[in-house]
Amino acid sequence: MATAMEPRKTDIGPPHYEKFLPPIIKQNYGKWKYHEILKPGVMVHVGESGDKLFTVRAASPRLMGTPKIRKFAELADKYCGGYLRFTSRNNVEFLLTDEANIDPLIADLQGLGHAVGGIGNAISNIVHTQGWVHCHSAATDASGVVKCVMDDLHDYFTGKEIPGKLRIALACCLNMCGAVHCSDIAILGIHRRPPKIQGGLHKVCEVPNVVASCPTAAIRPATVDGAQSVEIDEENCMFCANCFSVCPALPMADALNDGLSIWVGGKVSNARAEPRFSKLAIPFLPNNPPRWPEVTDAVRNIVEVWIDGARKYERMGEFIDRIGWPKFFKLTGIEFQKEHIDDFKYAGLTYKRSAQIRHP
Amino acid sequence: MATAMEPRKTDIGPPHYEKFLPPIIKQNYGKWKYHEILKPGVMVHVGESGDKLFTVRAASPRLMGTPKIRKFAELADKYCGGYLRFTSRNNVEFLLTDEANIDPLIADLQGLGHAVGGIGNAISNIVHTQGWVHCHSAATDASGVVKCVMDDLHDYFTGKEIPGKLRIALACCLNMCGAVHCSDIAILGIHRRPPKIQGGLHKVCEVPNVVASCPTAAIRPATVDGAQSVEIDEENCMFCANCFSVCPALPMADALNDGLSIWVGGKVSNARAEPRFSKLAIPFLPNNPPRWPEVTDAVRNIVEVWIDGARKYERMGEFIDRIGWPKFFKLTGIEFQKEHIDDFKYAGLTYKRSAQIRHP
Amino acid sequence: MADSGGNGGTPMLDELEKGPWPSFVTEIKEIAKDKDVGKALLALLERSYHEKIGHWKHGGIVGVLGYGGGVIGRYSDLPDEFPDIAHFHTLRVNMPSGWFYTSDALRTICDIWDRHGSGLTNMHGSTGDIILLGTTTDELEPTFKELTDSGFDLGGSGSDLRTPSCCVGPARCEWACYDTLNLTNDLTQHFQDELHRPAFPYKYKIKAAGCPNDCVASVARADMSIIGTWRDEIQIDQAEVKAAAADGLNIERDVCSRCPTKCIEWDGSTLEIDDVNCVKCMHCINAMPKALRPGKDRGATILLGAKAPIVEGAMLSSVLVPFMKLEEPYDDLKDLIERIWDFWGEHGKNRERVGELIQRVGLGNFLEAIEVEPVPEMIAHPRENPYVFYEEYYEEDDEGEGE
Amino acid sequence: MADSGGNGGTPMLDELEKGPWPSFVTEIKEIAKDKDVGKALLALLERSYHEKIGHWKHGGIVGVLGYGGGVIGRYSDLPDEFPDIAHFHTLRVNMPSGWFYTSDALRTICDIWDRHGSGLTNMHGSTGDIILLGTTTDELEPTFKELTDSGFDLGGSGSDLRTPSCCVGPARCEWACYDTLNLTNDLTQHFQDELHRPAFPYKYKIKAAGCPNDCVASVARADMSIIGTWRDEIQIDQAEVKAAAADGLNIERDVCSRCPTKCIEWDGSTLEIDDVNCVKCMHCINAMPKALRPGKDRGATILLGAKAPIVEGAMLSSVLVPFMKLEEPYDDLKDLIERIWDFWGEHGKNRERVGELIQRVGLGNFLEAIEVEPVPEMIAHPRENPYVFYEEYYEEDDEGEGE
Ligand code: SRM
Ligand code: SRM
Ligand code: SRM
Ligand code: SRM
Ligand code: SF4
Ligand code: SF4
Ligand code: SF4
Ligand code: SF4
Ligand code: SF4
Ligand code: SF4
Ligand code: SF4
Ligand code: SF4
Repeated sequence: MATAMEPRKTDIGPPHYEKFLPPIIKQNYGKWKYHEILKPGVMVHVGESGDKLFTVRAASPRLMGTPKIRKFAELADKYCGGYLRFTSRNNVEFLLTDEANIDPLIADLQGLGHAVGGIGNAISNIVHTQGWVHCHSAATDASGVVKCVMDDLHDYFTGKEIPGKLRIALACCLNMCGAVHCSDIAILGIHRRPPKIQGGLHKVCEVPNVVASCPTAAIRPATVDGAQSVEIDEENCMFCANCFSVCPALPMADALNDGLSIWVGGKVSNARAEPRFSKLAIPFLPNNPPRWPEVTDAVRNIVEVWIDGARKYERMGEFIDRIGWPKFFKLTGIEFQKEHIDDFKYAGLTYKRSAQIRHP
Repeated sequence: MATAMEPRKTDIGPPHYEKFLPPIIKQNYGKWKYHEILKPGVMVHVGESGDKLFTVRAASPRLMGTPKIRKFAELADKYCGGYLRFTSRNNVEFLLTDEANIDPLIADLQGLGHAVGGIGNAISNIVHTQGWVHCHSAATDASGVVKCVMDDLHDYFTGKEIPGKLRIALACCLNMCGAVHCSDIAILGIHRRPPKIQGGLHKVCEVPNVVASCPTAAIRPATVDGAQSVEIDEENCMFCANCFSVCPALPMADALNDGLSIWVGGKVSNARAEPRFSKLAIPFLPNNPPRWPEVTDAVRNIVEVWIDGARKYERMGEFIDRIGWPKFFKLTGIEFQKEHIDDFKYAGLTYKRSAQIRHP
Repeated sequence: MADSGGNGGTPMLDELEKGPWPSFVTEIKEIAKDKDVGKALLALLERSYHEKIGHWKHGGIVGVLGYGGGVIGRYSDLPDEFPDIAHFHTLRVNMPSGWFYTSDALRTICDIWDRHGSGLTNMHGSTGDIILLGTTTDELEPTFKELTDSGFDLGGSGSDLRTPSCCVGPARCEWACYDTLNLTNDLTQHFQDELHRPAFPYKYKIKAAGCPNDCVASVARADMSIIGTWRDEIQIDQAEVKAAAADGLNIERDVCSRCPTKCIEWDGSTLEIDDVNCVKCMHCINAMPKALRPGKDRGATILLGAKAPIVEGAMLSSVLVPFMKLEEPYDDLKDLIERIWDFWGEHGKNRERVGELIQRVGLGNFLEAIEVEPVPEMIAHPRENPYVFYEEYYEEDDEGEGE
Repeated sequence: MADSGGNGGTPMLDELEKGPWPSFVTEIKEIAKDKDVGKALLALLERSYHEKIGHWKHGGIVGVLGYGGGVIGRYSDLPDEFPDIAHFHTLRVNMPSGWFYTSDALRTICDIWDRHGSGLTNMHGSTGDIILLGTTTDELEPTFKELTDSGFDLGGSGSDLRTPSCCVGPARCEWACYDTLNLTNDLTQHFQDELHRPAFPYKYKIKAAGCPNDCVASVARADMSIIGTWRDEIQIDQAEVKAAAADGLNIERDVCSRCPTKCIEWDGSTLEIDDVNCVKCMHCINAMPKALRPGKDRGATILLGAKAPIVEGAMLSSVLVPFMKLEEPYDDLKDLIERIWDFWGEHGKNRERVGELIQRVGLGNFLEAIEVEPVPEMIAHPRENPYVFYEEYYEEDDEGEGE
């Protein structure tokens, strides 16, 4: 089916990672013995051979232009034989063998505006998504909110002590590309208005698919102005936007009503408590660009309650397990509302089915 | 609407309990200070006044004729001023003030064939239901199985030491009148064949009600021999018998396929662990009257595994929590099967959603 | 094959007279000495044992005049072979609270039942009633008359309030946090109409336990579970704690380490409880009944919704009111019950228990309807899914309103 | 009201250049210096900030020849006002396993992207790809050509295998229980067709974590989560344990009492682990990296089914194979993956993730279909409801068979 005659390479897959491993890693691959955190953002891994690999981790906005990437490449050339990597939370890691290079590298990074930190019990980068920069589905911006929250929590990235790891994530709509559903603190963009049905729906969407997409069966086929379309039982809409995912003629975004919600207590590691979902802490905060003060305040408040109360290694969810949800609401001052009570399909399993209660 | 002219008393409610309380209880009502277990089946409650009330608890088959009840009444007259009560697990309790009467009472009770015991960390009476003695819905007998299991576990009623309380219950069908769903060990009668549709169904049942009764939508309206009836998609039937509850023309009982299942680890008290449901241990055991040896063996096996392994106060479910389900299956030798895996509506929440596993 | 139980004795049932546990077969045989109905039941049951199948049919609607509940109709499917038990209905007689009796009261019941029925009973049924097991349609009204003349009345069955029951409570238990017997009797009397005339979507059970040990299994078996508890400090007698330790109780291992919130500490000489974090589970009190007692500010937690598995799956009750003082005339509780029944009566589907209704409409909506404020004590944890039915939103022209 | 971002600068976005965290606005402005597309994006975003709404439309189907995935089409809803970003598609470029690069490799990518696109990227996307953010339809094929010429290829999008990703693993971590980078690269290469040509019911993500710390969040974010673990004893260096204690670690409080199964004990001089009850949670090892190490008999737990909430609610992956050795050529795992895909391909509904499929058909049936034996490690606990689909029953004439 190829239309051009020139040879065309496909299915070559990614470059083999070995090409990008520094020699010290090749030599100690699978033979690391232990690691130590030397200072904020700096750790050393010691091989069984005795070899030492130093890692310096720098903050990243994730959304970067080629000029910045070239600058990181330059720093890698200058200090680490040209080797670097990115982390699963989008930070940049420089891989050094010469301990003496650590401080100059840090100085250069800081000069570039990229703080060093995030290792150990710290608040690391916020996993996040596209927002208004690139996605059609966004109920809020992603990078903007992240910037504001990390500005505010910056000290906890660069070394201010906290009890354990704290992972924040943001997703700009319920699709949750940032997979925020298992984070210590999750920030989630939400719509709060049913989709607005556009004329000509039948031209761009299959009505049966649209009807089938709705988890709450709020969408019914209907004839509008003589054309096939749908009608929406607004009472039954919980704003998931799945209909919009399958049909562009059902836009959800609404400047007046879109906003954010805050979730707490999830984790993914198996350390101590099993992995678990985050739970709703604050049902709604307004979109207030450019600095989203309601969001930064809310996150800081929760972080501080955790820092004040958590024991060593205790993640947010483990901390709340210990003190109980009523106490969490009390300590944070968050008002408990109807919205906190689950009413989706497993709702009954979230009700308190025992008399084990802390009475005031 | 009354058809007779004679005065007819209605809505008088039960007799007031105060009429039946012995004087010592009236005097110490709400002012008991503590209790002590004196020996198997015997305890004393001490009032703030210093008064002592002795309780002797005797076994009961629950299904009793008036001759036996009259004999209990006689014993109450003889030893306790005519006062006695029954417990929430259908045992009989004699309420004594004179310690000297305890042993003669016990001797008389034993003479009657009613062992004394069941107090403290013991196996008490089995909560159960009607079975073939009175119910149309039964997949097994109730009193018969209970008799066999309690014969076998009798020592644990009369004083042989066990780690904590162990509550057994039996229900003869999924309606679970014995509310077995939260027992340390539950014995549950089960059907395993779809209902057999009887001719003339439309004469005794409303077809729409029948169709609506099925949780798995396995019942569809159909015309059979010219009359309104239903057809059943046997693949989708899980034998709950709810259709039979609303329609007598759909009998479930089937001599070849009815049988019993065994469930473990439930509890209702709030002590230590929260109340919880029992979980499936053995999917199917045959109906084997009159002594149901497969059931008595299965129950004894589980009881003994618990006794051998449980720590003090540890109920069955708490014990299994500690050792893990794989170990429970290993220790009991029960084969793990597909049937153990939930496939009803909350099934997904019973899957192991973490890598916290005991290997091998 | 062995005899099928017709006239050749009851070889299979006879096996159930062996062994140490009291035998229900012996009980039936005792009745069979005097009554044909007993003989017939034995023979039918023997047959069931041979055939591994029951021989009862769906009950028709039978009862006493003006009542809709209290009687379970039952017919044999072999009426020609067993005419004596062709009808074999049971009466559910409302027991006194706490199942206390005098010997005279028991004899009165026996007399009535010997005259009008099989002489067989269950002491008691799973809901708590005195079950009079087996009589004919004709005998129902006469039995009822004699019962009421002697001060007894029927309990519930069908879609009505079921006979409320309770633990022994303050009558004999030092841990009762409210008067379970009084409350149960009071509610039963107050709601006589709801008990006897089925007008609900389905059954409604109430069980009252004096403390979190829940000795009537209320959390598993009652639509409304009333569980005693306290709000202040556990009462500690330190001398008795030491005595318990001296007596061989390993307080650290068997008490403290079993506390669900680890809020209790024993340093070898003093027991300290961080009562703010105590969830009133009763364990430490259970383990040291002489040394510890519930606090003095007592009341109950009200929970709602338990039921057996049919149809939507079994449920335990869940917290509706974390703490309620329970004192005569119990108006708060009665009001609450009525608000619940009103909403359930209006919105409950046929055969929908109140717990199922709550799950269907959502606890939040249910609370609004019955006018109870949501509090975090009602939930194990807040929602995990983002499918929130936000109820208010701004219209283009009303920025500033809403929310 | 402030300027709407047309030609009057970007006052709102400028606010986001303040503060210590590196600014994405600065990044875009840097691009805007040379490229109109950067200027246009800034203006459009400023407008979104004013209006509190995005300005992108559903993407159409755009891509490179012969591939169905790897490109996300994106169009502005204000093409007339912002013609430079009327098309603004992204390319998902498959990153090297573990996100390792040389400076040269990065510069190669930058060169290509400066020539053919906006110059903006995400390093990296949430699934792990290098995201090249914003170009026109015309530029897709040329970009692709240069990428493959330089050794790069596209990643997944649409209903295909998504770009597998992994933690840093043995490259830099002492706890890796298998070679996460090698496995990830091997699977990616092996399943190139499934990655590039969407033919599944929906997306399928694979993430590989070297140990239960799960540093790629696989259990929450991958349909197939491969989590390293071990079967034998944790390796203990008692001298280092003492050193940790001497260093101020409260081993009893911060390690032992946090062990989920309480199978680890410290008597002040020796650390003892009851490995049979250890659930390999990593906590003690995390707390004392010099003293403890995973055992030597290493492999991985394979879990299945994680996904975000739409539609049936979020899921974590659940255990499919409690322990599997993972060694090249990984045939067992590849076979397993193919059996899963076969069943899913045949029975999965459109837009049904594999985790949803399992819940719909039942884990038991699913296991039968993919020929995996059920083991209790797969479940948190056995079923609580009695709604069992018994598959075998006796017919009247075949007593003795069945079961
Ligand atoms: C570099 C990175 C892996 C990668 O391939 O990129 C990584 C690297 C390490 N992780 Fe991690 N983790 C990385 C993401 C994660 C994630 C995933 C995530 O955050 O989305 C998790 C799961 C978090 C969760 O549960 O929500 C994670 C949970 C852990 C844990 C368990 C912490 C806990 O108590 O729950 C440890 C153990 C510890 O820190 O003691 C750990 C420990 C480590 C160690 C110490 C492992 C080692 O010996 O090298 C590494 C140094 C880390 C540090 O940041 O403290 N790593 N680690 C990731 C760095 C992200 C970043 O830039 O901050
Ligand atoms: C008499 C009775 C109440 C009644 O009104 O009839 C009763 C009476 C007492 N119970 Fe109970 N419980 C009675 C049914 C229950 C039930 C309900 C049931 O079994 O269906 C439970 C919940 C069981 C469950 O969780 O599944 C129950 C859970 C307890 C507990 C908590 C045990 C635990 O560790 O979980 C205690 C505390 C203890 O034993 O230390 C307790 C303690 C007591 C004490 C010691 C209370 C007291 O101070 O008087 C009483 C003496 C008991 C004994 O049997 O050890 N009682 N107790 C019931 C006797 C039933 C029988 O004949 O065996
Ligand atoms: C007599 C008794 C069993 C016993 O031997 O003790 C009993 C017997 C019957 N129950 Fe029950 N239930 C009895 C307590 C229970 C309990 C336990 C409890 O109340 O603590 C339960 C479980 C708790 C609950 O209410 O959910 C119970 C859950 C059911 C159900 C399932 C209801 C549900 O919502 O899931 C049914 C089916 C129905 O209502 O159609 C049922 C239906 C029946 C019927 C009426 C059969 C029917 O479908 O018509 C049984 C009549 C048997 C007979 O012929 O005598 N019975 N039933 C109990 C009542 C005695 C009493 O009044 O004291
Ligand atoms: C680019 C990326 C976000 C980011 O900024 O990093 C992304 C962006 C989009 N995701 Fe995603 N998803 C991205 C990772 C994820 C993840 C996280 C992960 O893979 O670890 C998830 C949650 C995990 C999961 O798969 O469940 C995720 C769950 C979704 C969903 C919900 C799927 C579901 O089954 O619930 C959708 C909706 C859909 O598929 O229709 C979605 C759909 C989308 C679409 C294609 C919007 C759409 O409906 O067409 C977004 C395009 C944005 C754009 O214009 O560029 N995206 N998406 C991530 C991919 C980058 C990469 O390849 O590396
Ligand atoms: S979370 Fe929603 S809005 Fe954000 S990138 Fe994903 S699909 Fe788009
Ligand atoms: S947003 Fe969700 S709930 Fe609302 S109509 Fe669309 S699919 Fe249905
Ligand atoms: S459990 Fe079933 S068979 Fe037994 S009495 Fe109740 S309804 Fe009848
Ligand atoms: S027994 Fe239950 S599942 Fe089977 S047809 Fe009847 S109602 Fe449906
Ligand atoms: S529930 Fe509490 S108050 Fe009632 S008998 Fe049991 S222990 Fe005593
Ligand atoms: S009652 Fe329970 S929670 Fe309270 S201190 Fe005692 S053991 Fe702990
Ligand atoms: S998951 Fe385990 S092996 Fe991989 S980087 Fe994290 S700690 Fe190391
Ligand atoms: S790895 Fe976890 S479970 Fe195992 S001993 Fe260490 S802390 Fe305990």
